[in-house]
Formats: sequence, structure tokens, C-alpha cells
Amino acid sequence: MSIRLTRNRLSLEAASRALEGAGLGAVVVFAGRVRPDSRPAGRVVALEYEVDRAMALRRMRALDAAARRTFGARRVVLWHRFGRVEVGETAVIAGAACGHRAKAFDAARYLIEELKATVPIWKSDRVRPARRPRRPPSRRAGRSGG
Amino acid sequence: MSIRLTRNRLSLEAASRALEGAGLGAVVVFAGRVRPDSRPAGRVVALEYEVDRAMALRRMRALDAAARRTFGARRVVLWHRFGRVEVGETAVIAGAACGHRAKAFDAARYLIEELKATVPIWKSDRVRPARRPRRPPSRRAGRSGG
Amino acid sequence: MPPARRSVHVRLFASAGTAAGRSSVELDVPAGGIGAAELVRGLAAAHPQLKSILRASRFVRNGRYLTDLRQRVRPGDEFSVHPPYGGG
Amino acid sequence: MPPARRSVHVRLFASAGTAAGRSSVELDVPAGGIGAAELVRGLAAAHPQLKSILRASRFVRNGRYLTDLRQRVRPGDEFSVHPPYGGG
Repeated sequence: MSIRLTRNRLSLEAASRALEGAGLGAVVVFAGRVRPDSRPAGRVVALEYEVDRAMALRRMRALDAAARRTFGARRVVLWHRFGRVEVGETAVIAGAACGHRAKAFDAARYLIEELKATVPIWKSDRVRPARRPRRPPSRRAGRSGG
Repeated sequence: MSIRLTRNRLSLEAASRALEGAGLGAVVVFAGRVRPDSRPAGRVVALEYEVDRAMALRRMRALDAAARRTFGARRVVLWHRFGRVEVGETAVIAGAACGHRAKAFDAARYLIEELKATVPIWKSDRVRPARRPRRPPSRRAGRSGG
Repeated sequence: MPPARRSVHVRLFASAGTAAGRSSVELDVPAGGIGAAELVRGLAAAHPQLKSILRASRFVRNGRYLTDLRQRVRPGDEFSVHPPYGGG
Repeated sequence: MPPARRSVHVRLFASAGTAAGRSSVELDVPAGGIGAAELVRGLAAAHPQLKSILRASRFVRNGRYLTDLRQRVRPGDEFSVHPPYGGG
């Protein structure tokens, strides 16, 4: 399916399969992974994504339609995880299959930029404190997963 | 392997696997497929790619190095088929894994644009004549595959 | 017969939920509803730590963005606070 | 002792090969070699249908692009004609 909000792992391979199709000259797919960034409080070990699910799905469907209309995309993948995503795991995949490569690059870029700016998804760091014994990362209670 | 010139099928899934890796925040991968374009002589059923293999590999390695240097790419995929490639099959894959998405998009775009402009690979159409009974597409004899 | 609902369910996403210490609140409103601007002022009064976040947020009523804070919010409506997004 | 090689192996890629009807030719050159420009003129003279293609092509000697057609090509060298590229 072209639009997904899921707690399950995302696979660039699965996205590639979803973008297969005869007559489509160019496929561009982007995958964003959680980086082990450093913070003043320590090292990021995961991100926790919160989402307003109904609104996010509606907005993602609108982006899918816009990519088809504006860039002639004939297949679109726009997948995002929510909940906890560990470092190294894929948090988001945006891809498009078009007739020609310039459009496919533009469509994929459009999808990810618009997703970040306009889809109600939020992330917060889960940090392992530096120079301390390892312990489970803290979780804030009472937050909605959307 | 990051650089490939092969008669075998290319898989976006395999390229995705090759671009996996912890610490890499962004992956962009492009796949170019043979389109069933129309020509005055009929419909394209395949492309035949010819390559100057030694020169092409050298140039592709230079592009790989340039993508790492210029865009901070830490993994690169630059794969191209030669010989006959049927409609719908993937002829080329260019991808990069970088720390951030803008660089990954730029690196993948750079790789495919530079490949097309500067790597000694040539294609010629294999066309099925329109309004005639189906027959095997013609092949020119005595051409080097590189 | 169930009792008439007199409150608006307010969902506080992300930094709004963190600041308020909870992911949602119920706000009582008159049977005829109130303007969205007034509801947001009431929210800020009840949770002063939300003030700066509310200034930067978008608001959603029953699944639609509010483009005009003069629009009314009625008992039984769902009202969401969306701080700036940060997916990807 | 094998006979001394007196020829240059010329590879004709893509449209150059199609125009010439063959993917390579052997061109005899003097033992001391000749300038690349002269070799290209000889090729055009032997295969007039190559002329316009040669004007648009890049040339490679022993795996390196020739940036100066005054460079010499010697017996035993490999010389390639690269019409404009079209991968992807």
C-alpha cells in the first residue's frame, strides 16, 4: 500500500517492490534512518514518534495525490513509523515511480520535505546519558501515541 | 560491491541492502528502467547497451570517490547493465547513503547525471515494427560488447 | 438517556502534552459552544506553561484545521493542539 | 622471435562501429608512431562514413583520454573512438 503509518519495521526492499511496475522509467526512493546523534545529555539511542493518526493519514493521502498530479508519479510510497524507533532503523520512506528521472527525483524530494513540514508527526529523543552505567532509557508517561 | 557492470539483472532490493548501515541517516536510490517507448519504426522492446568496460569502470570508480568527497557519501551504489535489457527491466541503479537527506539526494542525482554524461556506455533501441506480425527483433552483427 | 455532554475533548500532542503533563484534557463549555480563540485562552489560563507552545501551534477541530479562530467549538467536539511538526 | 607489431588496434564503439560496419580495425603506422590527429585523418580517409562521427567523438589511447591530438600513437597501442555517451 502506498500510505502507511505503522509500529512495524520499514524496509527499503519492500518499498522497492511496491514501486516496481512496467512502463515506469524512473524510480527514486528515500529512506531516513535514526542516527546516533550526540546531545548535551548523551547519545541518542532511539526516537519516539508521536502521530495524530487520522490527520496524518489524510495529509499523506493528499501528498500522494499531489505527487501524482504535479510530477506524474504513477506509484508512490510514503511510509512512516510511530512509537519507538531504534538507532539504525528506518523511520520514514518516501518514493515515487515516474516516466523520467528528473520527475522521480523531484517527486521523492517533494514527498519527504512536505511530510516533514506538514504531516502531524513529532519526534523526541531517547538518550543514553554519557559517562554513566547503562540503564533503560527513560520514557515519559501519559503521552498519546496518536 | 559499489561499482558493477554486468549482464545480470539488477535489483533495487539488492541495492537497498548494499546501502544499509548504521550511522547513515539518509539513503537515496535511483533505478532507471527500460521504457516501451514508441519510435517511428515501432515500439521499443529492449535496449542493447555497449560499454568500454575498462574505461567505464575507471570512470565509475572516480564518480564513487567524488560522491564520497563532495557529498560525504559513506556508501555508494553505481550499477549498470550491458548487453540486451528488456522493457521493464532495470538498466541502471545509482544510490548513496549520507548523513543527511539533502546530501543523499544530491549525491544520487550527481551519480546518475554524471554517469549518463561521462561514462562510456551507449544504448541502441531494439524495436518491434508496428502493424506487422511479431518477429524476433533484429540485431546488428559484428558489434563489440566492450 | 445518557447525560448531555458539556465538555470538549482537547488532545495535547508532543511538546504540548509534555508541558501540560498529560496528553488530553476535558474543558467544559456552554451548551452553545464558544469561539476557538476563547477556548485556547481558557487552556492557557488553566495551564500557563502551555502559553508559548499554543502561540506556535495549529489547531484542529473534529479532524479539520481551524483557519479562523472565530469558529465555534461545541460540547462533544474534539479539539487538538498541534505544535510544529517534526516527522522524518 | 615474433614479428614486430606495426599496427594500431582501433576500437569503434557504438555509432562508429555501426557506420564502419565493424567494431574494430587495424591501422598500420610507422615504427616511430604518428600523431593522433593524423591517425584520425587516416581513419576518416579509409571510412568516409565515419567523418561526422569522428568530429563528435572523444579518443582514448591505452585507456586514457587524449587531451591533445598532437600526442603520438605507436605500433601496439590501442586506440578507441568514443561517440557521445548514452548510458542510463
